[in-house]
Amino acid sequence: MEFSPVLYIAIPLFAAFLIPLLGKVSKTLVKLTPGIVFLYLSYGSILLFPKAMEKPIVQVVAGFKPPFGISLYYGATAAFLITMVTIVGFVIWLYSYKFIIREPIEKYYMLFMMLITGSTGILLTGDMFNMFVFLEITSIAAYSLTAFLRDKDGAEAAFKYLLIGSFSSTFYLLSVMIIYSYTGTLNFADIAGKIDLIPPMAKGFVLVLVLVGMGIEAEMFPLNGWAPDAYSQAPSPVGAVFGGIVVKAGLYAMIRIVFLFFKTPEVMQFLIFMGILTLLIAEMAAMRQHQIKRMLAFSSIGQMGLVIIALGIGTMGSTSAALFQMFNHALIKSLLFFAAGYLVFHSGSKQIEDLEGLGYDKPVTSFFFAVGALAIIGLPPFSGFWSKLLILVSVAKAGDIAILLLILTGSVIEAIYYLRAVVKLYTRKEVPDNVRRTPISGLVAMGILAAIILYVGLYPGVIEKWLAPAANNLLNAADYIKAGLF
Amino acid sequence: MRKAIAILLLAIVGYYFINVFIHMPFGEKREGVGKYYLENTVKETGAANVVTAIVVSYRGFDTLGEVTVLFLAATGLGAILFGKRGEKRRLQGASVIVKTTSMMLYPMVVLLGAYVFVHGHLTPGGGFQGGAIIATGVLLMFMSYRHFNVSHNALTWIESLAGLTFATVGLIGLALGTTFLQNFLPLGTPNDLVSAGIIPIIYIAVGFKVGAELTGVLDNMLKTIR
Amino acid sequence: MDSSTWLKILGYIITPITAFVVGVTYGGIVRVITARVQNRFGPPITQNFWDIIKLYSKKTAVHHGLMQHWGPVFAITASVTSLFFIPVLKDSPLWLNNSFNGDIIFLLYMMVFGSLGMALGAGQTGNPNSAIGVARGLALMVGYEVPFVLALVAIMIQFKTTSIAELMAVQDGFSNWLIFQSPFAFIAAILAFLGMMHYAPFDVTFAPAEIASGPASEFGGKYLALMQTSGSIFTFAKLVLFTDIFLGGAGDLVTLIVKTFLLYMIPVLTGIVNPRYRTEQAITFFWKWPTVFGIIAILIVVL
Amino acid sequence: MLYYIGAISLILIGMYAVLTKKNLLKIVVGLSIVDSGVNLLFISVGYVKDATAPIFSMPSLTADKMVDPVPQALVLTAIVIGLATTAVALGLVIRLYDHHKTLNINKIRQLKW
Amino acid sequence: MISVPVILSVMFLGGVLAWLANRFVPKGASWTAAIIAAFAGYLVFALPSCGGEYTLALGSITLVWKSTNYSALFAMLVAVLGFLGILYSMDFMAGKKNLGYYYMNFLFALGAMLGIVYSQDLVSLFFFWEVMTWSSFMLVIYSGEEKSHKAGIKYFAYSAIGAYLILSAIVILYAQSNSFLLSENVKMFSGMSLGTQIMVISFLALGFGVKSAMMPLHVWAPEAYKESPSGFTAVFSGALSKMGIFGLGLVVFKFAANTEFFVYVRETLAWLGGLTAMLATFYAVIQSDAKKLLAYSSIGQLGYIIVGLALGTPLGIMAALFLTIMHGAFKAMLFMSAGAVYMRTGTTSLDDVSGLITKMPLTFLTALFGIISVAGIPPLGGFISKWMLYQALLETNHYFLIIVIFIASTAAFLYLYRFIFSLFLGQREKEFEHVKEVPWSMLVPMMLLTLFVLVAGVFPGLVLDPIGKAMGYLGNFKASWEPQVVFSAWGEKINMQVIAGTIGTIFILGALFIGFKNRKATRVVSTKDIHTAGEIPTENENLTYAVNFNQPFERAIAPILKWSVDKLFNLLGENLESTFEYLRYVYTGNGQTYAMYVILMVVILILFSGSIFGIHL
Repeated sequence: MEFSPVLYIAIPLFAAFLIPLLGKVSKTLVKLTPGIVFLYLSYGSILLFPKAMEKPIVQVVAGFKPPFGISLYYGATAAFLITMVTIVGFVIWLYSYKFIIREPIEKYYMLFMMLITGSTGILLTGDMFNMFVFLEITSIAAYSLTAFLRDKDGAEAAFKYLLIGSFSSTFYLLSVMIIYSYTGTLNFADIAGKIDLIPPMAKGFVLVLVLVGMGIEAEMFPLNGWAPDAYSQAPSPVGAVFGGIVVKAGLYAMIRIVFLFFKTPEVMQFLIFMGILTLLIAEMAAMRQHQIKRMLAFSSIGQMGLVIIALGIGTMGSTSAALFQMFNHALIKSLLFFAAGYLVFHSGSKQIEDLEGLGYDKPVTSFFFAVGALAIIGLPPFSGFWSKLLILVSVAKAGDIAILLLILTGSVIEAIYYLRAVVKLYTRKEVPDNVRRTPISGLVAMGILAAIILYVGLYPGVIEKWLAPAANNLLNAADYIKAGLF
Repeated sequence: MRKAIAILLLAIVGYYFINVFIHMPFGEKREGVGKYYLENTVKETGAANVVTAIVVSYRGFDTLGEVTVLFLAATGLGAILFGKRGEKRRLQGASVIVKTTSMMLYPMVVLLGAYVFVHGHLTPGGGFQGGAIIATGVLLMFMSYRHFNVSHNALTWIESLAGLTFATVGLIGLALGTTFLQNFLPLGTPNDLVSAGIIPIIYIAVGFKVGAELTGVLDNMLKTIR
Repeated sequence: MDSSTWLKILGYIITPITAFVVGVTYGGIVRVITARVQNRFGPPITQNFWDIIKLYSKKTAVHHGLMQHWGPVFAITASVTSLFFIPVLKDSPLWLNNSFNGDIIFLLYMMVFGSLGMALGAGQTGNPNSAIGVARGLALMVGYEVPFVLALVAIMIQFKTTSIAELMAVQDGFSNWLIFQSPFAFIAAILAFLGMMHYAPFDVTFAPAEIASGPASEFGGKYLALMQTSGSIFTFAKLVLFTDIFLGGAGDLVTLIVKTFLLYMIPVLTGIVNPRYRTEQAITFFWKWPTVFGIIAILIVVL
Repeated sequence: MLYYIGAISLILIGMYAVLTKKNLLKIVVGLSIVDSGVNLLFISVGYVKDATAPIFSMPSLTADKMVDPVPQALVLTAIVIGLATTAVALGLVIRLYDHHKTLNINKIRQLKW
Repeated sequence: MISVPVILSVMFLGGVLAWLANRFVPKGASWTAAIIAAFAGYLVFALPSCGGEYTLALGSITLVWKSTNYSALFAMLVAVLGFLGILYSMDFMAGKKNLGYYYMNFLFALGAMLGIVYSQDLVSLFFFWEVMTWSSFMLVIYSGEEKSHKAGIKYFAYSAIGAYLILSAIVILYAQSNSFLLSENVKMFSGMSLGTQIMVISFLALGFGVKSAMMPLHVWAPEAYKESPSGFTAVFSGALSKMGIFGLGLVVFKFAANTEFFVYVRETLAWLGGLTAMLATFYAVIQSDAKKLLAYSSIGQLGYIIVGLALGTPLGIMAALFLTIMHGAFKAMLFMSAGAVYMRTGTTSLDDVSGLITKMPLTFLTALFGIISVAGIPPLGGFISKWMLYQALLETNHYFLIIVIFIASTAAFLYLYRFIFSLFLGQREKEFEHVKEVPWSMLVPMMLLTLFVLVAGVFPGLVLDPIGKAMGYLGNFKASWEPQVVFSAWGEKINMQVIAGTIGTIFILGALFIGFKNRKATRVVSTKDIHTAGEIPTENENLTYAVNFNQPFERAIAPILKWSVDKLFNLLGENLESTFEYLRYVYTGNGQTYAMYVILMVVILILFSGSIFGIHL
């Protein structure tokens, strides 16, 4: 059987339904399942990757041609992001393997798998309402996982997330509704062709709804109040999924819709503006954080701001740079969350203050944190450098020096607070002998990420050559319509 | 203060909201996929209930997601409430009348639920509705009997097997060389009980699953979770 | 070896000796004048000679370490080298030494060499007075260098040269002396010269009553002798330099001595009638009027 | 037309509750009201005058006399999703009450800044 | 075939190797690092000075590495100082923790510096620039103490600002020229718009200015220099900060030279450099820590170099480049001797240490030659550069700048004397009786450098030769010199042979005289045996005048010192941070408020959709 994009959804779902039964047999089996699933999916996506880069694979479900049935649109962009998601997903699973020691383990793995699958679905689907469904899958899994540790703060964070998340889904659903009522269709490609049927006023309203609804998922300021709480209170691997995968999916959804339906210079300007706002405010807030994971969360928001800016520029170069940045951020932020997870675990405190001396006590974990910090600041020879460079190049090409300087201001702030944390790690201090070690699976997971980060940093061409088709796919609405409606 | 701001903001949103909808034609037929479905459903899927056909077949993928959402809600609730100690139910048990009536209604409600989902492709209703009805029955029992218990094990099995059935049916379609969730059974005559290919199978699975999940949700909220 | 070479070698020998003699004599004269102004008789003019000869003939010598041992050597090296690179007499092969046109910038640095050597020697002794003196002296130096360099720069850019010989060449008539051509530069330079000579009011470095002669306080015997020799030579060298730059140099020894003596009297007479400045007062003094004069000098040249 | 306005009013009322009510349960109720409003709105969008349910249970029924089935199908999904959200929300409320012994949202502000 | 990537990979892989070696072999790291550095140094010298070209295509970006005459000059500096620094570190760092980390970052920093100078495209320039920044940052924070961390963060923050300015300039250039190649950009630069030109030049100049510690961007330097281990500080000050000079050279002569406002660029830079030199010197005077003092001194010396470059005459550039090399040597000597003192006494505070000359004579000798050289006293190397600098200033009519420079170089005596006096002269504290001279591996680099400044002073032509070639790369600059004679544009010349000969002869004569006259009767007494108005200090009394040594001068310049950029920046930083603090109160922690933001956002977008999206609702 040839690998088909629908398997990205079907297999994890199948596995998720299977997990409770496996749970009856053995816990180990439960733990292994997501790993096997993601490994298989990564394998499949790598197989499928070159094909999708050449020409979008449009897969219909239930045998009805779009726009009548739901179709999955596995274009270059989706392929790029999904491959990233599956690989990162696998690594995060590897990390979770020993990290999650709290019952109910099988529930954790089900939710975890569904969280990633939901994101994959958002990236994959070619149907507007179907996207809503996947959005909800992601959200509900996310709410539950945020509160997974069942502590005071986790529940609070999850509730806030849910509150804002409900707004997101409501707004999105309303926009679907308005679009459907005028165009009579739900398929993206079909809608894009008929978008002019919507009267301007309603169209504007839809735009507002989509921007706000998806802006919440994409952590746009000021819609991101939930994000720092959720990131910091969720278990670390889940934080990594949020920062690395979920938010990317949300952003992709927003950008896909905007680029398909509303790509006007004004909207792009607006995106740039929001991106800058998001970037700067998040970085400034991150600077003053005392908790390491909260700091990472704000940094994530800031990075999303950067990506939004790059997408808002909307040129070929900037879009590929944005995709590259997404890729890097997924890897690097995961690495940071991984390391931070164990650092918090070892020090027994979430405060940055209390990390003193861990650099000597837990050298490897701290080392990985340092690598991640350097990489996310955009220092060579790590991969973050290239994407930041490309973004800046594209911004400069667009001729907006003010934006360039604002981005760099953000980067400077980012550099300072990350290094503060790193330096804190390596402050000499007697730490009580801690027999707990970072388990090997966690180290391997971090090692894989760090290796990829370094490899891509030294040979950016590996990723870079795929960026052009991916960006083209995202930018070129006409091609999308043609392929989507075959 | 907060209220005033909220009212002001919502008033503005509401004004423009209504403004948009006021220009939307109401009660008129519209072109689009809806029309296509009305015209072709019976021919293509063999289901008399167009909504069901859309839900299970045309947009079956949505439904799979929907089932997953529910499944996740149940799982998530289990995870969130894991280890919660059950509230001591201080209220005294229901009266004999309630108890007896519930006992008598319960099988009938379950039966009704089963009916609704089995006939999902023919009549209004379907897996979700049926499942919800079944869960209502269970709720009835929960309310009237202090010590009414459902078997977690059984719920898990039902949930999983139903879910697996859905996914497997979908995968069979793919395996047969067509597409995921592709119908591979004969369509039969519309309006027959055994018709519409895989739609009844899926809807029955959904019915079981929804019933079990909602029951699980109720149970989770009420009881100690282990 | 032709005659010019021999002349040169002869010059090498004669110049320092002349400088020594003239310098020491001047020192003696200064003592007499000072005494007279203060209503004393004072020592004979030859007193300084006898002092130095006595010191040279002392058998025993005490030093506190290597740097004190070498400090006077540094000093004498600096003063003699400086002298060698200043054209003493105009167009005289005997007195030109190896002044390849006598570079001012080089001299400015060469002059410091000795101070530094002495300072190092003084530092080695461990006597706090020495160190205090050195600190003051160095600080003072920063003070007076400013107007001095301003004046020199004014002149250098006016004639587009850094060479003393060329400067001497342009002042061939009495009216062409730089003291008249650029009076402001001269004023600035002469005020700096006051500080350079370490007479009151700029005598904080040695301040006998206060820090027991400062840097020199631990030196005795051959060390003090060498230092005094070098000091005398150095005084002469500075005077010749000023004469060369501002007073048109000298064609023969008599003119030279007259000019240098007159020049020398300026700091001496100022010193006799003035009390002592504190270091920071001295520095701020130099950074006020002398600097203004220097700047005016430059502005005149530029505009 | 009135349906639209009614449904929109529901949404706004729900939102008002979410924005101003202090009690967590009331907020959850507010969310549910918003959901219902959206669903109602969607259904009314699909409404066609003088048409019946889209079920071909009798041969006399023809396609042009039926309401748009798509909104109904979508709303079915949306309802379930709303239900799921509510369930999770209630679970969280239970947890929060366990920890904070209060349902006042103003008192549940551990995470800030 | 030796090419640039070979050298770079030797350095970088060598770094990793050193790290590994530390894990398995005791002392492995230092030996590995020394061998690697020596090997790489050999390769640098063996590399043909106009070759070793290598092109690497990385996706859409092409990297080009090549050795030019200009880069060869800096590469030699880096290679030599790097090797000596590592040699010095072998014993200096012995017994310390995390040696693998130290040597790895050391070699990385060296490799990155070589990468910078060999880069012929802007991306790899920036790439290595950043590698250099973080690897040196790692070394600044090496000690793991709170103070070093503060210094490190400060260093990194300023470096990041500088680096990002460079980066923005690079991308602006790329946006115009569509190429990252240096040569392409230089070619197309004169055709760019005035705004672009101004922006690019000012960004690049500021960016490189940070690394070369140009005022007012120097604030990071004193603490960073102080906190890094001395073996590295020598390289830090001697070579790493020169990368800023390297870049400034490119900016001034490759970019700014083709613009209409070239003269303004030069004037601005020259004055900045001059003020840097003067103010840094003043600050150096009031320091009471040897390494901080040297750090400010470094800043000041870099100021001279900037002035020289900015003058833009052949003599000025020659002075700048010559001083670059010389400063590398003598500042390394001074830092190494300060490090030696630190190693033996555990402190670099000028107030605490004194009288080490008898215990560490060779270290003292190094320091002596170092300060003579810094002071610019003939006949050592520092003098010629000063001479050329003044000549260049005069010939370009910088009347007032020359004064500023002169004040700076005179005031330098104050701190130089204090440095050597406080550490080596005066009465020795009892606790330093046990102090010994440092081991040979530390002395060898110090001695080699001492020899070098001596030789370079007498035979400046040896050093001027590669400098002349490097100037050829920067532009069509011709200055004339002979092995021992340097000529100025006004036709002046300075003959080092005569000078050195005279000085040497007289010195030897004087030394012979003082050494042999009454040799028997000459006694050495202890520094306690002094006359202090009749009182003889006891053994426990220490009369050395070291605390607040330069107080008189300090009082005189007090009005200037009141103004501190450092304080200004700190104030700015604090205010910014408190602004951030208030900004983050947006996140109130109340879910309902967040929900309100959402609605508010919707309202704003609706109300202003006309102006934001151009769609009127």
